[in-house]
Amino acid sequence: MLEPLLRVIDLYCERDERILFEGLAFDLSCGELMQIEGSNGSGKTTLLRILSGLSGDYEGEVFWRGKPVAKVKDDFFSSLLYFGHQPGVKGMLTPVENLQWYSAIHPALLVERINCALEVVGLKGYEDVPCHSLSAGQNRRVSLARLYMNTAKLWILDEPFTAIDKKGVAAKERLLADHVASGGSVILTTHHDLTSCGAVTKVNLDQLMGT
Amino acid sequence: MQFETMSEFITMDGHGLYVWLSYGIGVSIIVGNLVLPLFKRKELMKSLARRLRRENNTQ
Amino acid sequence: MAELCTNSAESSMRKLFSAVLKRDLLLSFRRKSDLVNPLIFFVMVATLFPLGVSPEPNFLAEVAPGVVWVAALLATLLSLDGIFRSDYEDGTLEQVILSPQPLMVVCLAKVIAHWMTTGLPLALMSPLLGVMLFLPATAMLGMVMSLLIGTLVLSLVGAIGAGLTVGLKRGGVLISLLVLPLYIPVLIFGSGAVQAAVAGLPLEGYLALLGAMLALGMVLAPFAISASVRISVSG
Amino acid sequence: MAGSSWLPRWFFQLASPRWCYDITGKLLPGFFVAAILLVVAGVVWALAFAPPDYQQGNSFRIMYLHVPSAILAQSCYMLMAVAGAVGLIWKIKVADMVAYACAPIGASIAVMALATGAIWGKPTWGSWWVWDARLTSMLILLFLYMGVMALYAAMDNESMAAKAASVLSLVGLVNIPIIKYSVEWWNTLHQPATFTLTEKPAMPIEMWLPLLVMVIGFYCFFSVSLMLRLRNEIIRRERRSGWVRELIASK
Repeated sequence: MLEPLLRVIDLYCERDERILFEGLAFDLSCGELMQIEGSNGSGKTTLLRILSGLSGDYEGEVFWRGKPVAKVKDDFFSSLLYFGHQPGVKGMLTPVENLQWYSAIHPALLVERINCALEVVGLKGYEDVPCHSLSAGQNRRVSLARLYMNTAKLWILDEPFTAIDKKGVAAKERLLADHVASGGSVILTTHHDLTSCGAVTKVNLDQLMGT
Repeated sequence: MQFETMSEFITMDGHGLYVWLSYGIGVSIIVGNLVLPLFKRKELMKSLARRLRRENNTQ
Repeated sequence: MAELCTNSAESSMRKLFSAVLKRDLLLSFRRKSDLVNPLIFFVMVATLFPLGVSPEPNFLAEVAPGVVWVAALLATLLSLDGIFRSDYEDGTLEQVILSPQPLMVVCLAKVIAHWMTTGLPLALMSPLLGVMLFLPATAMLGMVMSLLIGTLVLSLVGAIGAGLTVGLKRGGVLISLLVLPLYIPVLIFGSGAVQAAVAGLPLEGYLALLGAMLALGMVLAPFAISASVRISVSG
Repeated sequence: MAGSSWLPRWFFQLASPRWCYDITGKLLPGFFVAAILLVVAGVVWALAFAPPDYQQGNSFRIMYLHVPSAILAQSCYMLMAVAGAVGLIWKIKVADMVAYACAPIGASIAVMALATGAIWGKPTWGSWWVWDARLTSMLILLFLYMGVMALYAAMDNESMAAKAASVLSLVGLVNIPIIKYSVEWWNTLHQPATFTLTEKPAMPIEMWLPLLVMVIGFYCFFSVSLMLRLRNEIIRRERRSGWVRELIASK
C-alpha cells in the first residue's frame, strides 16, 4: 500500500482554554498497531474522538486513504469500529439483542458470528440474561464481542482492557495481534503494556503538550 | 404642533399616562441596549488587560 | 459483506428502521414505567381541573377539549427527555453516529417508537378523560383522531429539543422552554378540532391542517433532530 | 472552504473576525449619528406634530413605538436564524457571533413591543392585556428568543452552543409563519370583530411619515447595538490572537 490508511497532519486541539496538542502528525498504515500514551487529561480520549469523527472541534486535517475524512465519511465509517469509554450496552437488553442491534446499525458487524463471539469472550450461557444483571467486566466483554464479529479495517479502542481480568487481557492481545497480522490497523489507549502484539508504534501526547 | 400649551402636551387628553409610560419604556430599552454593551466592553477590556499582565509576569 | 452490498439501499434503510424501532419498543416494554407514567400523568392533570376550578358539568364540557389537549401536551413533554438520554448515557448514541447508516433514519425510527409508546396510548385513552370531563359522545372520535395526528407532531418537534439538550446535565426544564412555543400551533388546531367536533362542525379542515403540519414535520424534523443529536454528542 | 467558490470574496473577508472588527469600527459612528438623529426626530414628530387619531385620540401615538419594535423584533429573529445557518453551513465564526449578539437585542425589542402594546391596549380596549393576534404572536416570539438564550446559557462549550442555538433558531424560523397563521386564525375564532390596534384603512401621509422615520431609525439603532455587542464578542473569543493582544496592550 502506498498511501497510509490514516494520515493526521498538523492537528491542533484546545479544550477549556488549554491546548491539548498542537502540530500533531502521524501516519497509520495497514497492519500497524498504535498506542496513544499520555498522562491523565492529556487528551487521549479527545484525540480518539477526533480520529473517529465523533468530535469536529479541532483544527488540522485527517485523511482516510489519502482523502479528507469529511469527504469519504461513508467509506470511513463502514471501515471503522470505535470502542468508547462507555461500553455502549443497553442494560435492559440481553447480550444477543445488544449485538443484533449493533449489526443492524453497522454492516461490518456480521450477525451470524454473534454466538461464536459471545463464546470467545466467555459469555456463553448468558445469552438471555439482561445486561444490567451482569457485572461491569461482563458488560465490557459484551461490547468487546463486537471485535470478534466484524470486518472493519480500523479499530479505535479507548481503554479496552479496563475491568477485564488477566486471562481476558491475554486473549484480547491475541485478537489485536491477529487483526494486525491480517492487515487491519488499531489505535488504542491503555495502561497495560502490550507484550504479545508485536511491533507497537507509540505516540506520546505529553511531549506534544503546548505551553 | 398639535398642542397649544405645555400642560396639554403632558396630559394628552387624558392619555398622557399611557403615552408617556410607553415612551419611557421604549427609550429606556433603547438606551439600555446602547449603554450595556459599552459597559460590558469596558469590563471586558479591563479583565483581558489584567489577564495579559498576568501572563506576561509568569513568562 | 457481499450480500449486504447487493441489497438495494432502500431495503437496507427499511431494515435499519425496523431494527431501531423494534429495539426501542422492546426497551419500553421491558421498563414498564416508561410506558405507564405518562398515562398516569395524563389522567392526573385532567383530574386537577375539576378539583381546581369547578366540577360543574357544563363548565367542564366547555373546557374539556383544551384540558385534554394541554394534558396530552404536558404528558408528551415529560417523556421527551427519555428519547435520547439513556442512549447518550450508556454510549450507544455515539455508536449510532459512528455507523455508516444515515442518522436521520435512526432518529425517525426512535421518534416513531416514542410516539407509539406515549402518543398512541394517550390518544387511545383520551375517551376515558372525555367521559370524566363530560365531553359529548359525538366529539370522542374527533378527539382521538386529532390526538393521533397531533401527538406525532409533538413527538417529532419535541425530539429536536431532546436532541439539543441531551448533552446537558439538567436538560429537563430547558426542553420545555425550547419546545413549548413550537407546540402552540398544534395545540390550537388540535383543541380546535375537538371544539368543532363538540359543535358538530365538519372536522376535515382541522385534521387536514394537522396532517399538513405532520407532513412538514416528517420531512423537516429528521434533519433537525439528527443535526442536534450530532451536535450534542460531539461536544 | 472548497466547494463554495461561488460566494463573493467579501463574504469570506467578513468571516475574518479582525476584518469584521475593523469595518464595524468604521461604520459605527455613522450609524450611531443616524440612529440618534432619526429616533429623536421620529419621537418628537410622533409626540408633538403627528395628528391625533380620530378614534383613539392621543394614545395612538404609542403606535410609533409599537409598530417599529414589532417589525424589528421579527427581522432580528430572521437575522439571527440566517446568521446561525451561515455559521452552521460554512463554519464562519463571525456569523455565530452575530447570531449570539442578536438574541438579547431581539428579546428586549420584543419586550418593548409587548409593553407598548399592552399599555396601548388599556385606553383602547380598557384592559392591560387582550389576547389579540399580534400581541399573542409577539409573546410567542419572545418565548422563542428566551429558549435560544436559555440554550446559549446552558452550554459551556461555545462552538457547541452556537451550533445548537442555530438549529433551534432555524426550527423557530420555520415555525414562525405557522405560529402567526394559527394564532391569527385562533384569534378570529375566539374574538370576532374587535378592532385591532394598527390595521387602519389608509393612514394619512402625515401619520405614516413619522412612522417611516421611526422604522428606519430603529433599524439604525439595531445596527449600532448589534455592532457594539458583536465587537465585544469578537474581542472575547479572539482574546488569544495576536491582534487582540496588541489592541488591549495599546489601551
